[in-house]
Amino acid sequence: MKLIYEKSQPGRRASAIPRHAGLPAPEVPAELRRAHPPRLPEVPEFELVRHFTELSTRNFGVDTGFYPLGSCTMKYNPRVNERLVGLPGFAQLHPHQEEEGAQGALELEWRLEQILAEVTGLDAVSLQPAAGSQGELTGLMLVRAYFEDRGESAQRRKVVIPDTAHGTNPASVTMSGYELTHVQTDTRGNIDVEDLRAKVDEHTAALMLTNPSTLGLFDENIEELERIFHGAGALMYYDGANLNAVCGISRPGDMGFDIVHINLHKTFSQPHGGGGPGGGPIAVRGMLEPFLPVPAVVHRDDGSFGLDFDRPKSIGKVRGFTGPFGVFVRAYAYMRMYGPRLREMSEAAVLNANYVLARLKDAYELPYDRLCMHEFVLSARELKREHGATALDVAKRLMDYGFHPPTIYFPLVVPEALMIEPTETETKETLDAFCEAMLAIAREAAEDPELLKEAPHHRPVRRLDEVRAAKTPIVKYEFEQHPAIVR
Amino acid sequence: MKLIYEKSQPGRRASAIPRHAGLPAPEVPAELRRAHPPRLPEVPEFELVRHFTELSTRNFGVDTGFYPLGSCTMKYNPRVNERLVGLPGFAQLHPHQEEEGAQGALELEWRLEQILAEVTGLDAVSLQPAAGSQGELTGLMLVRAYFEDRGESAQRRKVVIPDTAHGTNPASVTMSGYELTHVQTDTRGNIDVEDLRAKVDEHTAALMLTNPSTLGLFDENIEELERIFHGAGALMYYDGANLNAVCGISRPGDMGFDIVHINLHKTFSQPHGGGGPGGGPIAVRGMLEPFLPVPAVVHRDDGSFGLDFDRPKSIGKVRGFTGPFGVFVRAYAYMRMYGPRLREMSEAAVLNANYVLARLKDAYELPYDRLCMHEFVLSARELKREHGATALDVAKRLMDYGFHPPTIYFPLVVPEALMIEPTETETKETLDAFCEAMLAIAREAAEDPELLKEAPHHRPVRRLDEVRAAKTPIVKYEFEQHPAIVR
Amino acid sequence: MTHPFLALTDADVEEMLRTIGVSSVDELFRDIPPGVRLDRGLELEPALSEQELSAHLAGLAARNADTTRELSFLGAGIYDHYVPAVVDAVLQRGEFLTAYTPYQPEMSQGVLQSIFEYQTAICELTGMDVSNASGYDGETVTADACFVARHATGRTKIVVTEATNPQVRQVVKTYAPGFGLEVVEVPHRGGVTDPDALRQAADGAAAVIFQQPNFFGCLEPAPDLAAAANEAEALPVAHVDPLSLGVLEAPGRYGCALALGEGQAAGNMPSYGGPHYGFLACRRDFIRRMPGRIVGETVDAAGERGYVLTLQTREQHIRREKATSNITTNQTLLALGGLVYLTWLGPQGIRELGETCLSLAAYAKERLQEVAGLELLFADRTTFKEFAVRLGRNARDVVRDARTLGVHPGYALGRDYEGLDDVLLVAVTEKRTPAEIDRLAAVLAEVA
Amino acid sequence: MTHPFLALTDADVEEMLRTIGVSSVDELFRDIPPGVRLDRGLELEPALSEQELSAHLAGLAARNADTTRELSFLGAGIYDHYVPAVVDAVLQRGEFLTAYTPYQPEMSQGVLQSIFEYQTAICELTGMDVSNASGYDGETVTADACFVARHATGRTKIVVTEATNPQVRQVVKTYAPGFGLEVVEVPHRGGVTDPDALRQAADGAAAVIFQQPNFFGCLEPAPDLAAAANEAEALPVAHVDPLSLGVLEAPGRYGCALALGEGQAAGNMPSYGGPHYGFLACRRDFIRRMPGRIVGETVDAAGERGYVLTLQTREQHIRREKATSNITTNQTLLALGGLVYLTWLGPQGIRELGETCLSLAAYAKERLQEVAGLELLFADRTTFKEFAVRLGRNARDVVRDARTLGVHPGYALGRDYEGLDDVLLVAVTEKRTPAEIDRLAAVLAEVA
Ligand SMILES: Cc1ncc(COP(=O)(O)O)c(C=O)c1O
Ligand SMILES: Cc1ncc(COP(=O)(O)O)c(C=O)c1O
Repeated sequence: MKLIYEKSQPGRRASAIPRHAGLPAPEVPAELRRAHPPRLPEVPEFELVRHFTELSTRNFGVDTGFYPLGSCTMKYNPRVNERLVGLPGFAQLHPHQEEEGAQGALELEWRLEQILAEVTGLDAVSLQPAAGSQGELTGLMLVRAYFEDRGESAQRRKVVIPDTAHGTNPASVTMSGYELTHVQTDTRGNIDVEDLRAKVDEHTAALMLTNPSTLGLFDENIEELERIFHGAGALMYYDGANLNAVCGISRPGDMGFDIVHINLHKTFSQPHGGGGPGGGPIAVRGMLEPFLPVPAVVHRDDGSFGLDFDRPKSIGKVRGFTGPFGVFVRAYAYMRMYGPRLREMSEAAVLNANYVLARLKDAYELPYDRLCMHEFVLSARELKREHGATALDVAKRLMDYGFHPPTIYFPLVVPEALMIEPTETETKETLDAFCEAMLAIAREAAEDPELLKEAPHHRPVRRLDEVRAAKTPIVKYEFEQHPAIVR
Repeated sequence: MKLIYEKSQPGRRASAIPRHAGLPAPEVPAELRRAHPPRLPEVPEFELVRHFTELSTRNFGVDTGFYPLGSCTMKYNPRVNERLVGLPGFAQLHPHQEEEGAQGALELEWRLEQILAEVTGLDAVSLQPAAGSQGELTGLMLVRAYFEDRGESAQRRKVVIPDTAHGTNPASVTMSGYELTHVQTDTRGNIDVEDLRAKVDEHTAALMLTNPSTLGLFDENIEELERIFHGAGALMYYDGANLNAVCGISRPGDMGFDIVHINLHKTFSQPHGGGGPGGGPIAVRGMLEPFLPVPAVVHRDDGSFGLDFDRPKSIGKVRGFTGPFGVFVRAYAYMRMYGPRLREMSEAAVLNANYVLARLKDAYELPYDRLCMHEFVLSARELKREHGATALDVAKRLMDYGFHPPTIYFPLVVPEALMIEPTETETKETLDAFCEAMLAIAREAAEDPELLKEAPHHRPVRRLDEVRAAKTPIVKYEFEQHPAIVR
Repeated sequence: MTHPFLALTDADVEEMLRTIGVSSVDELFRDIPPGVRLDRGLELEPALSEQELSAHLAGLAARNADTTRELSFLGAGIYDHYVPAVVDAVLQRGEFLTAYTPYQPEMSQGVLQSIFEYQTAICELTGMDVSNASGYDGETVTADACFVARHATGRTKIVVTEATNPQVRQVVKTYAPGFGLEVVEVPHRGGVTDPDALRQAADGAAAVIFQQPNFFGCLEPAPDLAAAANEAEALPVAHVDPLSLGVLEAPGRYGCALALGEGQAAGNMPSYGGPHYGFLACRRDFIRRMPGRIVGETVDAAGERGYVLTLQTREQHIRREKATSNITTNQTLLALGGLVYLTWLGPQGIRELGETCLSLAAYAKERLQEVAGLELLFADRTTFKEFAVRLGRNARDVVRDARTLGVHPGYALGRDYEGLDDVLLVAVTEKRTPAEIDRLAAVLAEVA
Repeated sequence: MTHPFLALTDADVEEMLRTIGVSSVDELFRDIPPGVRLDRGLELEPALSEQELSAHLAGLAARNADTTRELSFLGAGIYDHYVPAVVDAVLQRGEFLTAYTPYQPEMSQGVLQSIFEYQTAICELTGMDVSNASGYDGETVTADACFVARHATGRTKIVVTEATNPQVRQVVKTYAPGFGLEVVEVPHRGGVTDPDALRQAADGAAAVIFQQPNFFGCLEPAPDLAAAANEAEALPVAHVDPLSLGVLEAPGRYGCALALGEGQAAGNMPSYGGPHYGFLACRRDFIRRMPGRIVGETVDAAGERGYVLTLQTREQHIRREKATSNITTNQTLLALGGLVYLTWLGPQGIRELGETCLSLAAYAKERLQEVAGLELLFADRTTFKEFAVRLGRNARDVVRDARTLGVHPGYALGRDYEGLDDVLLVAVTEKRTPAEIDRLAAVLAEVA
């Protein structure tokens, strides 16, 4: 399909801009004035609409079908949230509006914080971080500020992460100036406690852990972990990406964690938008509250809501304003539609995952044979060894059956990993159809592996060459090389 | 693809309905109480969204691509209109709201009437009719009321329509209790004036004419027609379906017409919605104003707007309230974005049509070799005679090229008719691509007619059997015959 | 031609004129006699940009007291029910929104299947065998039914109860002369129709039309009314509120020949009166007399199930003056909204919705009865979501005064019925809360 | 489990448990030690229906004074530009809205191609070679640029002008310690930055960050600032208003290494601060140091053009602790909004928009200067759409008083700058009209 730039013709336009007679002429000093207009597309409005409509049909979303992308919690995004976020009182509210003119927004933020505190079992919340990874970074900044405040910052330089950790965890450690300590996973899929004990000491600043882990397994030794870290004077950070498994069932605060980020776009249904936006609020234990980003949302004694910038120990700001407000509206709306029934949400997510697991585990290798939580990881190692069909091939072949593939090749501890997260918002019929497809593909791998290796066959494009893209990167349209399209 | 009823499972639901404790119990006498619940679908909200999203992808609209459906003016529907019509001040306004609480709506209706009066060249407008065909019927009711008022109603029983007329014209004549007089089309595509002269007399109530006609031709003798009908004391009704050709160029009122309906969904861009809604306001000469439907929208001396129900000579009401208000919002918005530049709109529509005509007339038969207005009619008669490929086959084959087919087998005076209306909202590139496809199909008809007869090949379904559907009509889902789907 | 909705560049125009073989755009209009050309520009205000237009229309919208700005108990045919967000999300899909009548079924399976599903939903609700794809509104489908009845029975009289929506009756009367019909109205007795009176009137009639719940909100003895019509061999036609059909019996179950009504309550916004959809369903006997589109199931060349417009020989584009109606453009998009809404509701939802309306309205009756000077008009009748209350003074004055307090208390029945100048018709949907009803009572206590 | 967002019937649950081989849902959680289980229900308010939720949120929204209810001249980083309806129409397409990062390109050509088009638009606007797929906002992309500069130069000092958005500076300072960076600020002189002062500060710096137009709305001598940085072999980083780039020169044309900024003005609603997108573009030299997603062109197995995420070895999921950033979820949907908006604008539109802003702001300056007691703060500077005006009294008090008259007159600069307590920063976008500016002048005449 053509690029929008290839549909452009000089002189066409979609916009009409108000012009006013009798005003001062627009003046820019010559040396600052734009010399060559940007080559933005020149198309009438209907071409614009058709172009993006057609593009959308070349994309697959949760609204299109089953999207069991592990670790991403691709659940249904309620349509009412889109309507609510578009209310002028929210969408057209300027973030510099005075507190008196933003009481509704501030109250919403405050209420959202209360709910998140209850769900995580912690004391204070900052909504500011823009996504999970920024939540992690913010959390580690809090760790640093906390230990600085206690005079232990020079001593505590290490952050422990397990080998199952998501890539953002180590990256955040680096960006926050900490050093990494890796711990292994034991044969049951828990953190290897013996390995750990040897590595945690007075130089340890914190643990970063996802629980349930990226294997979809709840760490059975969580209480022991708590004793080890807190015993060593270190803090515990909870990567909340997998909170969808445990809402109302088990709370990070109760597990012993001191800092938690919540992925609003996963557990609480901010639509993922092709890659974002997200929201990564952090919840903390009381002793860490003074260090949270400014401004803090406060509920004043007179019943009004406000912003408190006067937090001398605060780490500062990690993003503009109070955070991605539109994401808060959606998350708040979503949680209000569940209330205490959030527990049912998590139960259904876990039930769905275990059902699919039960149906697939004979056909695919299951590295850790336990009940899973909201997701699980299979391995295509045997398929590869026996028939040459990789996890990638299975993924591509699933497309032909009308499903989005699972996450693949992650977590790294599982070779040829297939990480499957059905979420709670699927019918049993859909789960069954997916299982049938997975089972059929396992058979196809044995009978006709080319079918997998050449997949997908029924998408708008065939398999794409990623190596070539990286070798000679073409990262924007090169007008000069396409003179024909400009008359 | 499954029907929504086939995705239903007892116990699922998408809605949550507010319930209130402590209120009186809901009571319905036993003999009036529903015995068996309606078998509406039982699906969760995400299944609903996926179902209709998938259904939509099996449909083709103007937003999808070129849609040259003759007589239907499938132009771009500005997205801003959808936003405006959804403003609470419009969408949530109750039609029984008092005048003082609906000043904005009434002003909009009044302004729209003013614009339509200027565009049609007539004096008074009623927005009430729900579509073109209801506009026609309303117009004929006005004719009857007018002649009743003059005491000529028993005498004038006949309405003249040309053989090119749209089917709604004769149907409206029947529904209004009139008798039909048919006139022929001459070799240039105009009304045959000699045939006509013999048929118009003191029994004639009115002429109904589309001009430009459904052949896309402007009647060159329009001034003579006016003399004949008005000379006989009859009225002239203008079917405004083709107004897109002449906005700002030639006005029905100036042509001599006394009553005009305007298809707001064609010329003024109400999205067609898969079949509707539409809007069919009628504009009339002053002498007919007293007979217009009630209520009339009035602009009072004090500057306020109101509804006048006190019109003793009115024909009454043809629809609820003042008409399809949402359609008015869109049409008004559309016309305000053009203003006097509506002329450019019509010019572009006519230019596009003539361009496509010029490119196709060697490959397809052109029954009336004139410049066309906003649309034109080709014939596939030769293709059929020589290669057995009918207009229907050409239409189906066009689908494979990604285009919506033109209107076919209408108007009836052209055998194997292909009625093509490109509208103004297309790029030259799109028109060229369509022409190439039509030319390719003409070649295919000669070289490989089966390609046409078996078309379409690339749609979600193959060619559908319409005869079978009519023979044993299945017009709703038969639950009883599908016990399997209900567990 | 650099308008956002136009695309032709100067170069395009030049090339196109050359291909056509004319030298100017003006020349394309040479067939229009000079005498009928407009020799000036259109006298319209200059073109607005989208931004300016939006500001202008926001200004107009702001001068309307909509139901988000005024607590409203207005009903009388159009109701403030909650429309869930999924409805608009579906209707705004360009593939639905910008398509037209599915003449070409292979391009239109989305619309066709959804109409088929809509027809099924309407048949389920009404207990009928056949539904068309929609009519313009609740008024015009009633006129349509008269046309069906006239041709099905050969008779020329239509009986309609006085407790039927006045606008419905007006439209029927406007259409009647053209159909060669006379219209007879049967008065109500104490808020409902007397079956015996109806039986008398029905003698020799083509159809008997009644509304359930009727315009006063009261439940008619609908089975008895249908029986009265059937006895006279007139077709019983029920004009029903679709949202009552989760708790009230389906007309098909008590002998009606046709069931129809205004679809707005089920999935459309009030929108100052439209666009909405009228639904029209009948017993199988009348399938070939139905006006409007009907979608039927069939198979494609590969034997797969698919949907097409069917029984088109009823329609104007085939039958012309012999058609069952002149309708072509209908209300498909709004009917699709209805289908999405009814799917959202489901069988449990529609029952619960009806029950919530019943309970809230019963509560409202209790509360208003407690207000000194207020009296229920038909106190001994069962109502659904609407009821009539007699005030101390002219209802239009009460409406005006209540509105200054931010409450629209209902519809002044004196607009349509003699002797009811002091009567208000109060509608209570599931969108209202007990607290809002308390506020209504307080306001009426102040102004009524 | 009859929640609208859940689907499992009792029968489903039973069958699934049987397949799994457990006897209850509770049993699925057996790996969770009892000591860390929640032994009570969540203490949250009961679930709301969609209707109740909508009423609740409409109530909250109504307690915000948004720009449809108050005539607003607030800017200071977030602007009330007109967002055309096509933007939301595209973003609400479920295929875009509900997809995630296009890891599987064959499922995601829609998102991938549109990001590629977005990257092209950003490169065209900024005159750069490479754009990423978006960062969180204008603040964090500036911190990202510091990380790039630190690793590209090996240096540990960041210079930023004081006339750069205060929030941007705060975020840079929050990130700096983790990056091992110190931050030095260069004061403005009379509303703009002195190139010589900047040159001095730039010595040994990794990057020099300035804003164009700067926070006061003034046009910096940007080419001179970039030259000053280049002389010191520090990377010049321009923080730009995307909508100024129809009239102002592209940073790539005057020697900048990176160009970035807040995308909100181009196609996003103010939304009380987000979600928006930050754009980040650089010269080709830095392509392998860029943080975040980048889409590249390639071919499929049949040789057809297609798009994929590329240069992923920069990213955390491959490189983990050695990645160029920890970012994964970004702001794709908002950037898509930006692309749709910029496509809507086109080259003519963006120039005209800039000109309209320039003219209206110039008019506003004229009008406010006429008001007794008001004085332009940097009267001899050229400004774009925003300017500072000195009032007779504390600007926050003036804001409060003006708001009671329905006008928000602008941003009180004393929030961030010492000595500017009586200064107001007034933003004028193309959404304002001369009449509205007159109203601002009248209100300030009354309260300032
Ligand atoms: C386990 C885990 N941790 C952290 C993240 C990072 O969150 P975000 O994408 O919101 O930055 C993700 C998701 O991408 C994740 O799956
Ligand atoms: C020429 C002509 N006349 C009348 C009509 C009827 O208009 P409507 O479909 O709005 O009822 C149409 C379109 O369907 C038409 O093309």
